This record gives sequence, C-alpha cells and structure tokens, in this order.
Amino acid sequence: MTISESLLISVFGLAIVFVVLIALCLFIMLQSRIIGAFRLKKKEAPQKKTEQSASVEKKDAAISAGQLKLFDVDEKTAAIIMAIVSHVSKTPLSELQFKSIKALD
Amino acid sequence: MTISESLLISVFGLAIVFVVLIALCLFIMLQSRIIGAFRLKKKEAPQKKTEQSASVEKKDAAISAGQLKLFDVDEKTAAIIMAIVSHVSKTPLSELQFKSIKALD
Amino acid sequence: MTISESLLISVFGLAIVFVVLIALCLFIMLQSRIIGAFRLKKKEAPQKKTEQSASVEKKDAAISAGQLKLFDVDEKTAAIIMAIVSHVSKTPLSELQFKSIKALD
Amino acid sequence: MQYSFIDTLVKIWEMSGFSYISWQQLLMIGISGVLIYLAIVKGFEPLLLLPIAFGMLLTNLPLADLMVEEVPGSGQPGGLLSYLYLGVKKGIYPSLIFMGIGAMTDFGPLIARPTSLFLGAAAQFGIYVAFTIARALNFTPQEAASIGIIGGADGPTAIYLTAKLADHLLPAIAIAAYSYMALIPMIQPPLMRLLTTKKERETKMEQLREVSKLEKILFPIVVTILCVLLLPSVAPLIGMLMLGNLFRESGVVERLSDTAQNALINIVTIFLGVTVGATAKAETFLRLETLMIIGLGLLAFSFSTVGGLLFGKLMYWLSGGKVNPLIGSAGVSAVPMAARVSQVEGQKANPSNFLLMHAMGPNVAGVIGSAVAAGFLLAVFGQ
Amino acid sequence: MQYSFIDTLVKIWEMSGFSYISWQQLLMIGISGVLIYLAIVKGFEPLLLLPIAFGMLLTNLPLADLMVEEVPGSGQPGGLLSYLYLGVKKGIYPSLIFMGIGAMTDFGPLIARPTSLFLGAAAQFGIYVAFTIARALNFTPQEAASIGIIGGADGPTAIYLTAKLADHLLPAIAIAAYSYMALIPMIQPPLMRLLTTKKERETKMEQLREVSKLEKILFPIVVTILCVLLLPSVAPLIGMLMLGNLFRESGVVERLSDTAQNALINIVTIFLGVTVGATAKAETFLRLETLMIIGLGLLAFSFSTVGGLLFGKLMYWLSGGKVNPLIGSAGVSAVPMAARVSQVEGQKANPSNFLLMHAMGPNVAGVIGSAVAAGFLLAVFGQ
Amino acid sequence: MQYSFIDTLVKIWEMSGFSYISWQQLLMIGISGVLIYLAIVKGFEPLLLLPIAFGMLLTNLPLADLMVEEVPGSGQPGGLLSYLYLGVKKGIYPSLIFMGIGAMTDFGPLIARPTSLFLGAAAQFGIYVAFTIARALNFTPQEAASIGIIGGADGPTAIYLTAKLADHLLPAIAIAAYSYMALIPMIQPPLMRLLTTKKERETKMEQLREVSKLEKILFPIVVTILCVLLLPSVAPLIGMLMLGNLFRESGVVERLSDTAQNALINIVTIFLGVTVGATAKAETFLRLETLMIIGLGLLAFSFSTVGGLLFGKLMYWLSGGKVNPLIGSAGVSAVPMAARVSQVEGQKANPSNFLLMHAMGPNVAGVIGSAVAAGFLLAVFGQ
Ligand code: NA
Ligand code: NA
Ligand code: NA
Repeated sequence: MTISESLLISVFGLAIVFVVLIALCLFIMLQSRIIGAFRLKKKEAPQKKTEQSASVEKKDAAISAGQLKLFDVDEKTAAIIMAIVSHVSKTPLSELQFKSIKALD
Repeated sequence: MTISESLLISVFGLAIVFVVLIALCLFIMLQSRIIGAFRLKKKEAPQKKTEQSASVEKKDAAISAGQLKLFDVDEKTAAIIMAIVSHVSKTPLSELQFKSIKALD
Repeated sequence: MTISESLLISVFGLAIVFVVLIALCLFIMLQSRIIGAFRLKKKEAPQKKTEQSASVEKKDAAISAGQLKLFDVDEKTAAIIMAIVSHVSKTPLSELQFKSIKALD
Repeated sequence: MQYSFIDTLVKIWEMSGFSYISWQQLLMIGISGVLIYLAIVKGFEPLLLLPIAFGMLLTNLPLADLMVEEVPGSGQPGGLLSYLYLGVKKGIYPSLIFMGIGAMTDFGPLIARPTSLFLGAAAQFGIYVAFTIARALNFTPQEAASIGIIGGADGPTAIYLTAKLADHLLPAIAIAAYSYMALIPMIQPPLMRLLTTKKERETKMEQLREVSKLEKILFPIVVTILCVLLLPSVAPLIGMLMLGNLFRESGVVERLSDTAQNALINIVTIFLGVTVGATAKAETFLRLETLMIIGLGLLAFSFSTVGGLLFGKLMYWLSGGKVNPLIGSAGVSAVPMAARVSQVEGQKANPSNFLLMHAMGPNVAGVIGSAVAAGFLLAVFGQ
Repeated sequence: MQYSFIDTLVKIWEMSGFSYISWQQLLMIGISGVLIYLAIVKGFEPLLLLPIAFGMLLTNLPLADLMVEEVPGSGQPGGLLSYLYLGVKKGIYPSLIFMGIGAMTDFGPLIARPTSLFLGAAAQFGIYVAFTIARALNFTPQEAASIGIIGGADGPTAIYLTAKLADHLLPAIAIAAYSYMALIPMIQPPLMRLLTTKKERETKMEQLREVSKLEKILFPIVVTILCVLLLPSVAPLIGMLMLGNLFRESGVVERLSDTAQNALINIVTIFLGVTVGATAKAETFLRLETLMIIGLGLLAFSFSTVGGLLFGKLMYWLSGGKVNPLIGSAGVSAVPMAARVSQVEGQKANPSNFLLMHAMGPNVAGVIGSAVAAGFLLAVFGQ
Repeated sequence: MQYSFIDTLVKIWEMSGFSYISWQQLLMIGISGVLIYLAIVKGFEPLLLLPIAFGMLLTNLPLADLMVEEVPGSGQPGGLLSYLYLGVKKGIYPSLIFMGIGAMTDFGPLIARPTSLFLGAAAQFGIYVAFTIARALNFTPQEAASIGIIGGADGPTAIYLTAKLADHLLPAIAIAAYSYMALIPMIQPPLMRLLTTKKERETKMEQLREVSKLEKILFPIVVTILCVLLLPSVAPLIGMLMLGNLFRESGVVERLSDTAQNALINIVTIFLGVTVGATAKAETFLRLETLMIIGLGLLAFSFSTVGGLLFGKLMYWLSGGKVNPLIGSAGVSAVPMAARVSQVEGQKANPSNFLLMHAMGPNVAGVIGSAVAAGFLLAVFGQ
C-alpha cells in the first residue's frame, strides 16, 4: 500500500463517517417531524406544567452530583437535611455540594 | 416412542411432581409439629409483642415499594422528608408512593 | 526430604518472612522520616483545625455502623430523622443505633 | 490508481448490510420492534423481554456476526455475544438467576400452609398436556419436553431445560414463556370464572399462622436434600434457589443476599436476555414450528391454570369450604403476577376477601413444581 | 547437610527479582509512578489511568509472571492477569463499558439538534491525519489505524480496535488516549482561540427544544439499525452502547440500567485497566515507537479538534451566525470534558453565554463518530 | 405395553439418590448441617462457612454431579459448580477477594508504628511448626505446606496456596482455617494469660501519630514493589491486596473501591465458598487425614499466637515497657477479630487500656506476613 493509497483510504474513511452520521441526522429529523406532527394537538393544554417542571428535570439530568438550593427553609432544618443526606449517602459533608434546599409548600 | 408412551411419560411425570411435592409437604408438616411442640412453652409470655409488630412486619415483606403514612406531622415537614427521600434515593418524586409519614412521639 | 531438611526449610521460611517484613519496616520508617521533614514547616499553622476534626474523623473510620448523638434538636425532629434514615437505608429502626443527632447551627 | 469515489461507495454498499438483508431479517427486526413495544409500553416482563428483543434485533442485522463461535486454534476471536452465550449453553445463568430469586422469595406462606404444595404440583398439568400434543405433532421428545415446560410459567426453568434439550427452539420458547407470564392477567381470569362457582370464589380463608425463623431456615435445607435425593437432575436449579433463600433467611450474610438479588442477578439477566434473543436468527425462527410453539405455549399455560383450579376445587370440597379454589391458579408460578390475579378475582367476588398471602403459597410452590418437572424431563430425555 | 543460612540468603537473592531486574524495568516502574501521580494528584482520568499504571508496575517486576498464558493441556495455570486479559483480547470489556456509558448518556441534546452529528463526524478528522502520517512513518496499516484511533478521543473504542489490530501497541495507545483526554482543557483552548474570531465565540445559541420520551426511546433502536446496516463491524460497540441507552430511556428496567452503569462497568473497568497496563512490559514499551505514538496521538487530538472547529465555522456561516463554532471542538468526544471546555471558552468571550447543553450534542455524536471510524478501519484492516 | 405404575415407581427409586446414598454421604450431610448451625447460630465467619457448608451438602447428594468436569470435545456440558470452580483452580478468586480486602483495610496504624510488622512476622511461627510436624506425619511437602498455612489465619491465602499445591485437601483446610478464625476469642485468651504477666498486660501504649494521606498512598505502592521483588510468587496476592488499598487511599476512584469491596467481592465469595465446599466429597473428606488437618490447624493457630506473644514480650522488654505484649497475638491476622481479642484482654487487666488501634497494626501486618509465607512455600514447593 502506497502513501497515496493511505491518503485515499483516509478520505474514504472520513467520508464514511460523514455518510453514516448524515444518514442518522436525516433519519432523526424525519422521525422528529413525524412525532412532532402527532404531538402537536396534545401539546397545547399541558404546556404550563412542562415549563414548571423544566427546572426540576435539569437537576435529574445526567451524572449531576447531588445539588440543592435553599428557599423558604430555616437554616436549622437545612442543616439537619444536609446532615441526614451526608449520613445516609455515607459522604462526608465536606464533599457534598448543596445548591438549593427548597420548601415545597 | 408412540403417542401412548408419551401419554404414559406424561402421567408418570405429573405423578413424580406430586410425589416430590407431597414428600415435601409431609416433611414440612412434621417439622412444624416438632418445632411447634418445642415452642409451645415459650410462646405465652411474649404473645402481645408479636401481635403489635405484625403490622410493622408486613411492610417489610417481599419487594414492597417504599410506602409511608402521614400522622401528626405538619405538611411542610412531610414535604421536606419526601424531597430528601426522593433526592437520596435518586427516584423522581412522581415515582415515589408515600403511604404514611408519622411522628414517633 | 528428611525431617531435618523440613526443619531447615521452616527456619528459612520464617527468616524470609522476617526479612521481607523488616525490609518493609525500614522502608516505611525512612519514608515517614522524609515526608515528616517536608511537612514540619506546614504543620504549625493548621494544627488547631486537625485537632477539632479528629473526633469527626473517628466516626468515619473503618466499618463503623451508622451512629449519631443528640444535641440541640427536639425529639420530634430527631424521630423524623431516624424514621427517614431507617426508611431510606431499608434498615428496621430496631437495628439502627443512633449515637447522636446534633443541630449544626 | 484504481480507487475512485463512486467505486468506493459501491464497495461500501456491497460491504454493508443493505445489500445482504433479506425480507425475513426485516420481518425479524419488525418482530423485535413489536417485542420492544410490548416490553416498554405494555410492561410485558421488561427485564427479560427488552434484552431479548434487542438481542433479536442485533442478530438479524446481516454481517454483524455477533454470535459466530470462535474456532479453537484459529487465533481469531468469535462474536461478542458468542462468549456471553456460554453461560446459557452451560446452564450457568438460569441457576444464578434462581439464586437471586431464592434470595428475593419469602417461603413463609408456603410453610404456614404446606398443602399449597399440592396446588403447585397440580398446576404443572399443562406441561404434560403440551408435551403430549407436541409429540403428536411430530416434535422430537426433546423438543416436546422443552415446549411443554412453557406451561411451568417459569422463565429460568424453561431456558435451562431448553438450552440442554433443544437449543434451536430457545428464542421461541423463551419469548413465549415470558410473554404469557406477562399475559397472566388476561389468560387466567376467564378460566377462573368458568371453572369456579360464585360461592366458591367468595370463600374467605383463615389467617395464616406465623412462621418461626427456625422453620424458614430449615426449609431451604430440607427442600434441597429431599428434592435432589428424589430427582438428582434438579440439583442446579433447586440447589441454587435454596442457597439464595438460605442467604436470605439466615440473616447473617446480608451482603451475599443483597448481591445475589441485585448486582449478580442483573448482570446475568442482561447477558442471558441479549444472548437468548440473539439465537433468534431469521432462518431458524421464521418457521411454522415457532407458531406452533406459541400456540402450544398458550395451551400449556391454560391447562396448567385449569390443573391448579381443579385441584383447588378438590381442596375446597375436602376442606369443607375452607380453601378458596381461586388460589389454585396461582400454582402455575409466574411469581407474583398469578397470586395478584387470585387476589383481584377473589375481591371481585367478595370485596372483603384478601387472598394475596394465601395465593403466595401455591405461587412459590409452583416454582419448585416446575423445577421438579424440568428435572424429570431432563432425566428422561437428556443425553 | 548442604543447607546453610548464607547459602540460603544467596539463593533467595538469586530467586528474588533483585538479581533479575533491568534498568528498563526500573524505568517502567518509574513511568508507572508518574502515571499514578498524574491520576491521583492531577486527576487525569483516574478510573482508567490508576489501574493501568498499577498493571504496568506489576508486569515490570521480574519473575512475577502475571501475564504468562496457560499452556493448554499442561495442567499448570497461567498468570492471574492472563485470565482477566481474555476480556480485552476477545473485545468483550470495551463493549460492556460501552453498555454502561450508554446507560449514563443522555442523547437528548443530540436529538434536539441532529446537525450536531456533522460536528461529531468532522471531529474524527485527526484519526485519518494520524493514520496517514503513521503510514508514512512505516507503521503497518494495522498499527497506523490503531494509532489514528487515538484521535477519536474515546478510550474503549481505542482499546477495542487496537486489541483487534495491533495488540502489541495496546498500552501505549491506551495511555496516550486517556492522558490526552485528561489534557483536553490544555490542548483545545489555544486551537479554539486561534481558529475562531471573537465575534464567533460570542455567539449565543437558541435554547434547545424539549425532546419527547418517545424520541429518546426510538433513538437507540434507529441508530443501531442504521449504523450496523451501513457498517456491520461496528455492531459490538454501537450495539452495546445503544442497548445501555435503551435500558436508560425505556424507564422500565431501572435495575438493569443501574447495574450496567455501576457494578458491571466498574468490575470491567478494573479488569481492563489492570490488564491493559500489564501488557506494557519494558521490552515492548520502551521503544522509539512508543514515543512516536505519543507524538502522533497529540497530533491526532489536535487535528480532530481542528476538524470540529472548522466545521463549526462552516455551520456558523451557513446558519447565518446562529451556531457558535466553539461547540465544534466538543465533537472529538472525550465526554463530558470537551463540552465543558466549549462552555468555558464561550463564557470567556461572552459571560452570558451557556454552551454546555449545545456542546453535549456534538460531544455524544463524537462517541458514535469514532465508533463508526473504528468500524471502518476494522472492516478494511481486520483479518 | 411394558409400563406400569409400580414398575415406574421402582425405576424412579432406582434413579433417585435414595438407592445410592452411602452412610458416608449421610455423615457429610450431617457435618454440613453442623457447619450451617455454627455459621448461623454461632456466627462463625458465616460469609464463607455458610456457602462452604451448602456446597458440601450439594456435593454429597448422590448423582447430582455438580462438580463433574466437562470433557473437552464431548459437547456435553459439565456440572454447574465445575465451571464456577475454575476461579478457585486458577487462583483468581482469592486474589480478587484480596483486592476487596485491600479496599476495606486501613493500613494507617501499621504505618504509624511500622515495628508492628515484626509482630506480623513472628505470628507466622505456627505455619512452620505445623509444616514440620505434618512432614513428620508423612504428609507430602505440598500437603504439609498447605496444612501449615492454616496458621496464617487468613482464609483467601490458605485457599490460594492449597488450590495450587494440594487441592484434594482444599475443603478440610478451608473449613479449618475459617472455623479457627471464628474461634480466635476462645483459642487466644488462655495463651495470652499464660504467657504474659499481669504487669505486662496492664501496659498502656502511647497514642499513635497521625498518618498523612501521602504516606497512605505510597504504602501500597512501596509494599508491592518490595514484596514482589523479594518474593515474586506473592505477586497475585500482595499485588491485588495493594491495588485495592490504592483504590481506597487514592480517593479518586471511589466507584472502583466501592465495587471492589461490595459487588465484586460478594460475587466471588459466593462462588468460592460454594465450590470449595463442593470439593468435600465423602470419599476424599472422610479420612484420618482430615482429622489430622483439623488437629494440626489448631496447633498452627496456637503456635502462631505464641510466636506473636513472645515477640511482643521481647518488644516490651526492648522498649522498656512501652509495648503491651498482648498486641502480639493480633499478628496472626484474622482481621479484625484478633485485634478485638487483644483489646478485650487488655481492658480486663486495666480498664483504662485501649489497645484496639495498637493491635490493628500487627493485625494487618499479619495479612502481609501470611501472604509472604505462602509465597515462600509456593516458590519452594510449586511446580
Ligand atoms: Na410452575
Ligand atoms: Na470521537
Ligand atoms: Na497471618
């Protein structure tokens, strides 16, 4: 195999990656279009709910570490909660990052 | 192997299942009788305790999902508890079923 | 192999265990000495902090069971905490030993 | 220079699966899609059907060759799934799954009322009905036995026996077994109402006695000794089931019990599911046989239900109306679905009726019953 | 009696590693020490570098023979690590790790903006650059392909391909791949600033649309079918990646998903890391080749980054300034490090810029992209 | 038609284990019952004794054949446990268990007072005493070495060595090792009181210095290098022990450490326990040898304790009364039981005495000590 053949294989190799991923892209677009058409009617009513839950969902996403924020909760309760979480999850408090603790009333 | 032989094997097969399970049944009965005889004397005193704990034990049974009931606890505290349990157990609140939350005082 | 040879092998075997472990001992001592020399300067300032955290660290040590103590927390809150820990950790309350529950304010 | 872009695209096309795929494979991919739908949307035993369906999908994509076995001495490795499949072929996975099930199972209700075991035996009736009919339809004895075991309503047992006797039928039998287990709430109620009177269904049963820890610990040991002595070929299934249960009841090896019913059973379930699914290649799966197996499987389930119910009626009669015959159908196993069906039907007839705990006895007895039946068939038809 | 204490000490010395150790082995032990330092103190992908470094340490202690293969029929067992290495050799571990990664990955951002896939393709550019140069440097095609795949910025893929094509280069390639992945925050920013204008970097992107559960469930199935049909040799990697993702998104097999991304992936990671490290014996590792691989690896990473960025600029231009080209570099994979680098650089240019979610799309597309590239190289250069 | 119900019952009886069972097998089943009792009721190291006892039960039920090895090329699979046993035979399980133990062990007290290592060496004395006596009793050198290692008071090490040198003695040695480890609180105190004066036992020891994280991280690396260089044959045990410890102390691979000390060690413990127990077939276990092994095991434990105590007295004397000789007996290993015994006895002599942390040093040193002893015996007597 000469160098020019290597080059050609490289070009073809990159082309194939593009071919496969473009095919995927087209397929996903098509699929989204179809599903979107179906969902259009149902979407209007429960719109509000999804917006509200959006912030909640983000927290669940992926490999996020346990993070909370503090709203409408006195510090003592928050401290207790953090102690419990630390104890139950066997993580030293120093290693836990609490972003928010919020009362749900 | 003819059909009638197949039939016979079937009859014998079912018979064996019965033989084995009847043997087990007899053995368990015998064993329970023996153990029961031994336990008879000890049983009178701590009877009351076992009745009380019966309801508790049922909750632990088998693959029951986490379920609690709510007694004598203000809603805010309950909400906090649920949030913690949800967070610590990595289960979205929507998927947790709390049957009762009870203050133990 | 005669008995006296067995005896010799035994003596040599024990000697080797000693040789290896003495070598280890010397190496660890040497290493501690070197590291100690490096750390000497840094040690004076944060001394106080390490003393404080000593009691905390002991709790984390090894395979200790979950144990807490009770300070400045009303009993109801403590009971709730214990119920949660029991529920989340799937351990019957009777099997959990709480040494202390302390408010962190 | 003999390369050109068009040539290469053609080559890629020729090397791709698109130029090899057959309508049979497309059909299989469609079937796997249906199974994924049933698993996710309908909740049909998803823990196994989902991996099975995905394995079926993978194996029917041409040229992927995930199940190609390594040729010894060739130096070239086999397909990924061919290695994971070894645990099925050697009968290891079903036994390990049984260990996990044992660690999850409370045999208390069975110990409290050991006569439940009769129902667990009677509800294996369908195994032998299906076996006999399969023989009449010219299946080999080994095939007929594997088809019959679908009536045991117990996935790992069915896979264990089929892998040993007729592994070419493995995907059809596994899929039938798990699908019908999921369909229990549809299959059983009509038969239950047909075969029992309203008065029988209304029967309220006495509360079960408390079972001591000692009895629960002795149970797995005694069952192992008795069953394996009576039928040595059940040792891998019953032995592991009872080992798991001993872990659970002993109370001193919490960590082993926990691992047996979580990490270990999950790992094995993934490997077993995907590889069993991957045996469903179009050329072996798309046969009349498969349809016949699906039909015979339904028959087996139905007759097992009937067997359990009729014996339940017998016990109702013998006990002077103390035993609700509805708990008989739970003897098919399909833990805990079948017991829940008994509960639901009982409550329909009499709202103050709580049969769940009473049905758990026959339910777990059915697991032992089908393992014993499998042991018998293995002893008779194994090499 | 021919035993004496001095004699024995001499014998022990002669039997010990001290009398056999070479300076090359000492150097290797030193290198393993450096890797342990990088893993623990610098936090260089410790989950793999730490086991790899320890395996490298073990294998270079003379006479320990942990990688000696069992001679079939000899009755004498092989070295401990030789058994654990089978999972690398047969390509099982990388696929199982991919299953775990699939169960951990949210393809939502990719589905919301499927054009991210272009960036995931473009950022495989470095693979082919490094391949071509490696060929020019007289590496065999198999070796060159394995070296090139470092540019895929994806550890399991690199190990999978190298184990199949050129396993003598395994430790060098694995170490290079994981080290450069850890060095992404140092390698990419200069290139990012060099190739983009301030105005481009300031571009704020529209919020991604919500992706429905249905789309997320269909995604792994569709990707599997399309990719495996187009390039059958990617089946073990893409198939397992998508199986794990289907576990995750289906929502009905929580326990399988949990085990795939915890117990199973961890066990496999330990075995893979230690045994890959243990292939780094002094005599095969301390060669000019290794240095060249390390150099070519950096080149591959850089050119992949460049490829992604340039295509990002193209998309910026085509979209009329709606796409921030900084998300292009995330297409190399190295999940989630590369996406975080895009976020950081974007915020430096414009503090109100939040690119993380937008960069996750190309980021996970890069995983698929490098698996496809590996499939191509395997199809062309595999036996 | 030649079938009849009576005939079949007779046949079933003949095919059942009942017609084959021997009194020896019944005796073995009884012994396994005793072991289960000891494990559950008396709490004798149940994590291993319970699986061992159950394996022993299974293997002595006639015709179950769970340990029959697959005949290569026969196409017929072997017994279930024969596959799981491969991990014992090849020495894989004990090493993996050691990795888990390493991840659970804090070597801090040992690093704080490295002279503990002398006690960990002295308390291997019993290994060689038992070896010499076993040789005198005409055991082969390999058998004698395996018997001696019981005195190491360390289960995985004993199983590792015995599987390599004399696997026919595996069950007896494993059972003896774990039973005596559980009996430490009965075996050691009389010897401790016999060999030490009240004044010695009352000795209070200085608090241990704090050990830095750096020292804890360097420790497993240094130990590995030194031990494996000095005695290459200890590599699988010490190497894996220290890898686990490095996972623990590095603090950057929490998930690997967690899996090593939970899912992985538990899975391996189950497989190891059941299969080691399953080697205890009546015909090989019910011999005079077994009784001799049990006797020699007790001897080995006792002399190891004595060795540790006497060296403890020497250190008491050399240190001018600063070292409490009671911590010497903890050098046998049997972590953490032996250290607790030292604590209890110390407190009996002087209620304000807290020896636990001081005894942990020799205790973990004993693990290294017995691994080194095993390495020596393997180097001398292995093939
Ligand atoms: Na059944
Ligand atoms: Na990539
Ligand atoms: Na020891």
